[in-house]
Amino acid sequence: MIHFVLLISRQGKVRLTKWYSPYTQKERTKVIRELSGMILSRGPKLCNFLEWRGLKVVYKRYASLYFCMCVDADDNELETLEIIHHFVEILDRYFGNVCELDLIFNFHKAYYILDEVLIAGELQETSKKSVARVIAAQDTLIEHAKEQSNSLSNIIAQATK
Amino acid sequence: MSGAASAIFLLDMKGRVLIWRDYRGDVSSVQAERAFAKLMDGENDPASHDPILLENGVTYLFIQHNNVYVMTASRQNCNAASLLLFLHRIVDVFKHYFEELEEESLRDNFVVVYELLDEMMDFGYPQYTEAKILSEFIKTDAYRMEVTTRPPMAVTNAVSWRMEGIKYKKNEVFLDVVESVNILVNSNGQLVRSDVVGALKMRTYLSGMPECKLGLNDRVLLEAQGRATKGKAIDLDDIKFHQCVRLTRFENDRTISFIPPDGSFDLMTYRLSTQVKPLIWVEAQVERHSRSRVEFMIKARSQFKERSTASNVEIELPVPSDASTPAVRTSMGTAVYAPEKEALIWKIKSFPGGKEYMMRAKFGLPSIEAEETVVEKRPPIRVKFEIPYFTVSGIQVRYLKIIEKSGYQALPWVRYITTAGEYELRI
Amino acid sequence: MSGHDAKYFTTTKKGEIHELKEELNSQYKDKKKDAVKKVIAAMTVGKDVSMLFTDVVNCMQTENLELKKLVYLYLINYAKSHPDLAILAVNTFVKDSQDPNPLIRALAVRTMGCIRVDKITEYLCDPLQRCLKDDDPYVRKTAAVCVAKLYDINAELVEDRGFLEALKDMISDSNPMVVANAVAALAEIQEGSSKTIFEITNHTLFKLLAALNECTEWGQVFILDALSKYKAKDVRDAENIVERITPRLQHANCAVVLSAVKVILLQMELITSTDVVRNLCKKMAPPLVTLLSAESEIQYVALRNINLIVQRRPNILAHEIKVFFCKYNDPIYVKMEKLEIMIKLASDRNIDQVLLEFKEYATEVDVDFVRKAVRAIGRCAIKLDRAAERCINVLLDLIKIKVNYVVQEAIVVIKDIFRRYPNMYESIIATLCENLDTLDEPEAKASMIWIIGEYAERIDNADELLESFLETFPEEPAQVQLQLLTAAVKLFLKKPTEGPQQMIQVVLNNATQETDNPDLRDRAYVYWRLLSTDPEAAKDVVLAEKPTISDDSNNLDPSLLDDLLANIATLASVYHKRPDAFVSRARAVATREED
Amino acid sequence: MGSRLRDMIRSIRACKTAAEERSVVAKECALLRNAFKDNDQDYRHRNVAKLMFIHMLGYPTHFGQMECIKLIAAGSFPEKRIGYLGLMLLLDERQEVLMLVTNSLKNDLGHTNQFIVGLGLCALGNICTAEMARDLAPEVEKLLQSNNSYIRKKAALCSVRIVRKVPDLVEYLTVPATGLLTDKHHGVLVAGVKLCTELCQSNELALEHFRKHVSTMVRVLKNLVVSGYAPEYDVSGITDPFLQIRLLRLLRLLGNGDADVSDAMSDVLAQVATNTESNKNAGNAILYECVQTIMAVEAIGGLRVLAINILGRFLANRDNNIRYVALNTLVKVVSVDTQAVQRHRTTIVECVKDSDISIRRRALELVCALVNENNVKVLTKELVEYLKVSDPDFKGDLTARIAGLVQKFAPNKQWYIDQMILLMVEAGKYVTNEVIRSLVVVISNANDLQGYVVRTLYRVFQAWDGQESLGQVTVWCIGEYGEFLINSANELEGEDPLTVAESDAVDVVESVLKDSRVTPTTVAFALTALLKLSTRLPTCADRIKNLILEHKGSLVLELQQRAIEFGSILTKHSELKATLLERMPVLDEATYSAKNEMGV
Repeated sequence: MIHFVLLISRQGKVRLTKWYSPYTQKERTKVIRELSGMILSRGPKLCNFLEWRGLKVVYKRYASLYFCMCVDADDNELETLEIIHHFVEILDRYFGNVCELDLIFNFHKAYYILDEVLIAGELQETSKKSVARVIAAQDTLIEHAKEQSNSLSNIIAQATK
Repeated sequence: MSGAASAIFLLDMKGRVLIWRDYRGDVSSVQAERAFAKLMDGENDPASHDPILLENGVTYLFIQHNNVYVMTASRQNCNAASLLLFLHRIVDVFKHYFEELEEESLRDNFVVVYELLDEMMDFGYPQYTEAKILSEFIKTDAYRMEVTTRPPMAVTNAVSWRMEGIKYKKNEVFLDVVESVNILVNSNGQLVRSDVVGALKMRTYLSGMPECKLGLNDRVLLEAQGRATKGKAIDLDDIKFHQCVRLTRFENDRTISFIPPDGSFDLMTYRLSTQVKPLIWVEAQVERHSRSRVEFMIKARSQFKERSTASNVEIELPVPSDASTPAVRTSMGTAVYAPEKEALIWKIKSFPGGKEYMMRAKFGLPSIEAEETVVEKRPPIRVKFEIPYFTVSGIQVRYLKIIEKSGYQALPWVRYITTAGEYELRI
Repeated sequence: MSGHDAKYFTTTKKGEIHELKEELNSQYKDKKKDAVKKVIAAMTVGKDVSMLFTDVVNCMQTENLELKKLVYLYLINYAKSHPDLAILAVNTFVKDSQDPNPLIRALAVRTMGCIRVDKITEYLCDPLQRCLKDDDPYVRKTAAVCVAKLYDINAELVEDRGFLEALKDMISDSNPMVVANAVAALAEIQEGSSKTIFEITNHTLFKLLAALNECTEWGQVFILDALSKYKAKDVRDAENIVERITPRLQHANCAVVLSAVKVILLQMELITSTDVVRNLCKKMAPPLVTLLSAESEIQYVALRNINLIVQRRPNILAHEIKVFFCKYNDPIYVKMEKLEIMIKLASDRNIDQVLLEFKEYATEVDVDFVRKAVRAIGRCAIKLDRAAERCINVLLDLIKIKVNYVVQEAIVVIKDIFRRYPNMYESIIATLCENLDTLDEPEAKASMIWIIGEYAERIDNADELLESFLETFPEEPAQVQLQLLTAAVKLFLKKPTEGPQQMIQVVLNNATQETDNPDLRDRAYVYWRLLSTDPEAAKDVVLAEKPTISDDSNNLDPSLLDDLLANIATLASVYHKRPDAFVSRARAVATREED
Repeated sequence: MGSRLRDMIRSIRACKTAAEERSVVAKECALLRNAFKDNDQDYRHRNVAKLMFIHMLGYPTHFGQMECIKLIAAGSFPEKRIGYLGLMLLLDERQEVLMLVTNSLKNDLGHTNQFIVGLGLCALGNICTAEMARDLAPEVEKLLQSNNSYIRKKAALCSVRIVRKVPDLVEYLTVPATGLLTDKHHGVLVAGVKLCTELCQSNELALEHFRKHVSTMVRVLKNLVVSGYAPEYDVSGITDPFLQIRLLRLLRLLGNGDADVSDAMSDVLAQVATNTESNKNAGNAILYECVQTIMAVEAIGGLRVLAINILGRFLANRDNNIRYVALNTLVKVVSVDTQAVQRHRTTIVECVKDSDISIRRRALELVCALVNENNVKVLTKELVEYLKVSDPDFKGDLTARIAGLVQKFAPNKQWYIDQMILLMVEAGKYVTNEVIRSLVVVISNANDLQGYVVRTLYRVFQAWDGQESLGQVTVWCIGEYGEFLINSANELEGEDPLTVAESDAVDVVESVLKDSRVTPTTVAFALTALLKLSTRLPTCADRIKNLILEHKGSLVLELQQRAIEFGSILTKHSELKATLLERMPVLDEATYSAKNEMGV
């Protein structure tokens, strides 16, 4: 299983963290610091896997961002790389040419997407299109709710004028 | 015990080398980064690690300034005090050049940084750190001239802090006597420790090479000169002088004579370890109602003569980090919750001697407790203030003579002020 | 006045090197200079630009000082990897060392020495020779340091060319900065040599003391450090030196102050007059105290040194303990050192106040600091017998708060207090026993077990208490196992009843058959044989009277202390280790391959 | 009401230093706390969003946990969506507050809106406690059979977590999980196969149950392999590699130890192994999984050859990722087919020296698996040579491994002892207590070698550099066999003659005793050694006594106790010395190693 997902920038800033196994706040900070130190200092030609505390961290760099997933020692590292890529492609389609800033200002959306890709640290959906569809549907739901409340407040405003 | 630095490194907050200057070729930047990474791997941040680190036969000494670590390395038994102080001077010089020393300003000015590191240190030996004089022959782009410059005489002169040929229309000297009071009071209200640190801060705008002589009401001097002291003379505990003051002369006859640098500098500092009555006394009552709210009652009293008045009084009262919804009442001044300091700040613009003011405050607390709070931090109450026209020690400048061979008249202006230094009252 | 060099960091394209090459060979000065800047920028971020060596060196012949400096910088970095090409630069060095501008002459001689290529070194001798005699002191002070550089590369050459003599002559130079650098260079050369090269004579002593008054603060440090090697001839000589040095205590530069303190302390060893010594101690106290207002890092060095100084001269700061009280915002490393000194300065006079402080610290947030504070209370108890009871009461108060690590730390020190004052404070054992099951650190466990064994006859249920540890015997660390073994033996000897007898069997069996720790086995077999051969002798051996432990456990060995005091302000004084414990004789060369 | 989320993020990003950031965040948090205390509903979702961002930066946010629960309890989808997200980010299974959400969750799982059901399942699947898992399992089980695929797949993964938390719920889930294997929807299949795998792993009965359905899985896998281009599930020319990999893994569990089931899947395995393109990562991921399955099931020889060949190709690959997984798999394969792996020995040994620590670690493990009685000498030599130059961070691992190998495969005791001494010299500080102890056991059992050992240690010790391990072993051996140093007993053929005076032997012990670098444990070793030497080297008795008595005031309990006892034996009871200090009884090597084997 995937124990956690980390997204770290080249500067070592955390852009997304998702924990599927329990870690205390203190441990989380420590894990992030430890791993970002290890990953950021690795050269580009080295392999994308790190053995770490009896687990494995699979990471891949996309421009300024490092996507990392920590998996069990006997999980398929190559597949984990593929899952990372799968997630990245979905992000890219959703934001349209995704960049680091998209993930910063819309971090909650990145989490919504991740929740459609993984549950319990396991892959949930292999069709990118399918993920895009359900995310869009939920976004629409939100838009409708917003419009409704706007029109409601308009009505109230009108009535109390 | 001779020993020198191998290199100077400037690192960013992640411990990566931004710029480094190698002086001896026996410590590489990769080694330095690796050693620093080990330090950062630890539980705590580097700020809590002592500033000296031994790793694989190399000693690293570092300080932090803004988002930059300034670090030096050595394989020898070098003078640690001198090198650490040198690192602070590097910061001063860079600040003089780039206004602020931070990652960005280093990147923007790396050529000048290299030039400065080349001039300030040679083969790992500190050489020259007078920013003002350095800027006479190492210039940033904006001021760079095409004509080749020469090293100013000052670099190797006995008077290494002042350029020749300085000219002012109006020759003036400003002298501020600033005393700061350090106090530590125990939670039982007992005064644990107090001392006064004084500084004579000078700003000189003088032409040529002026010879200055300063007279204080120093008891040792006055008694040596056989003058009546009439209780006005004072005892100064530890006097430290700027390098411009002739120490041997002072040792011989307590005369403070010097050729001052141009502009501002600290001419001298001193310390007074006699017990001082706290000028402003603060009492606090804290009432905690489990995890729902906390209440404070604070009394502040000025314990100096009525003719003096403290200004800009600021009392910093620590509150729990997750406090909310403050409700405050004061009998004087205003109190504002400053979450960034985890404190309530009570400001009183003017606080005359012999007065007492009150403040009451109430905060809400969340019902859910933070993870892993074993022991609660208990910072002390801190107080800031200034009392103009007043010194605790009673120090007085009796004269400041300025003699220059051109014979001009120079005006000295003297001011006195007392401020709070490390002023802590434990709760 | 910020520059715009940052743009150079952004170039990471593939054809970068090629482009740079073209720009370096451009006819336009500005373009050339920009290109060199880009090269240096690339070098700064750790890219390999050594393949541009020839092109960069070709830019050397320039009037532009800034450009020249940059090229020189490049040379220092890459000459080692291109020794053959570095020869190309020699001509320019030779030429620049004769330039009318002293800045350029100095730059040339300064850079030359940084190029650690054997072949080149020889070519540098003539220019260096000239610069050592230069009219301009700025050039001479640079040349002085260059001799040390050269010596580091090729000592023989330096000796053959008579540079050492030239350097020694510089001690008489009219310029104080030249003198200071010459001293620094000589001291370093001496350090690396078994021959006597630089020794301060009466004559040089005078010169150095004269230069001391005039040179920069850094130069003063060089000179003072060199002076600390000087062995005064007699008391008068020593007093004379001290008199000349004491004004330095008033210097604003902390390093100057510390080095002056070093020289004074060393000379004081010779001075016999108690008045003079007392007077000097009085003079040194205020400047030492003032060091505590310096930047935290410097404070740290100062505190490590004060720790040494008070071991030799406890009087100096005997009345100043309050300045070592911790401020809330002191960095933790400063607090730790202050605590150490507070213990050293604690006396019957100030112990009440000190205990209040320790108690305050023992409830702070930082665990290491809290532990150290608890331990400090115990150490004061051991040190001051009249205050022992008060210290123990504070420890008991702290135990009652029931913070786990405080309890364990307290038990560890209380065990030492028992060994210092046998038969005095055993009444508190009952309180300690209440905390038995919370102990999880080996040292605390071992201490508690020792207490139970040592006082078995006064603890009614000693056998029960020890038995509670037995089950986990095989998993315990050796430290605990060994204590359990000894405690079981003691218990058996004191109460040879059925319970203890069974217990000793179990323990001996565990410690011989069930373990592979040779040390534990040896120890158990000796006990076993002893008990079975001669139980009376066993009693005599195991329960023998112990000498009480003393309180100087944290004081250094006097000869080590001597060496460290001679090294005040240096790393040795910070580490509290002799230099040879952390400095390797062999010159290490940074492994460039790593980069 | 405060600022917008976007503005807050902007102002935090504008901070240059950590201190500045801390200050901005502290102010923002104070505003949020006030809003929470005032029960501000209009901006609650925005405030929780802000708090999540702050949480991500590592600041405490405990004071906002209740707000998430309030949002979830509110009726609308927008509030629930942010509420559940906050719940999953700000809380985890360790917080008791989490219990408060159980009721809301129960309601939401029965909601008519599929997305609200989805939110509930997601939260439950990510952070539920065992208690919640038990409470809500019936709801989830029902949802496994929902006619909505979006809900089915989520329920399947949610069940994965439920099984992990409460393994005894397996039997209720087995039947519905089986139904998922024939699902048309890929998402449900992926999740369903995972759920079946999880069930099989936690329960033997479930494993037996699913063995009966192996043909279903084989069919699904076969369809994937032969299917043409399926745009929705295509990854660089391969149809749904994720599903393929999950199926292969499930097959591995089912085939292991069952020849019939293995037989049923061998065709499809061969098909995957031969037909999968290996020029892209996705293909290699499948091949990697397939190789592992082939090696784990009761496959016929032909398939194994196929798998080994794939690994061979992997090992020769220039991509470090592929080399890594090759090494990783070879470790697992080595027990099945040592010969096949031995062929690549040279390549593997080279990998131990790779610049990449990950590759080094894998290769080291593999080398260790490859070592046998025949090649142990060559490989140990290689590894020790490398140990001298290796990265300090790697030395610990390497030392432990070498020690293990030498111990296990040593052709004779002398070689073993020589190697251990060499190891202590080269990497003394990484040699563990366990290693030292077994060495001493071996030495004490080898009567004819004891003279040689103590003399060798004496020689080596002249260059001692404070290594704790070497100090302890040397001191112990000199204590026990000191007389062999003096009388050159049991000299081996070809051993260099050595002349040692009694005082020389004591010198060694004294230098350990007085070295400031060693721990009290080592000093304790030295004290006991001295005591023994007092009978073995009688001319030094007085000096020994004094050395021991110097520790009478030691602050270290054990050292003081020893010094006093030993001192008393030497001064007052010297008639007992001979009895007490006879050669120590030897720990029986056979029983000892048998016990150690059991422990491993």
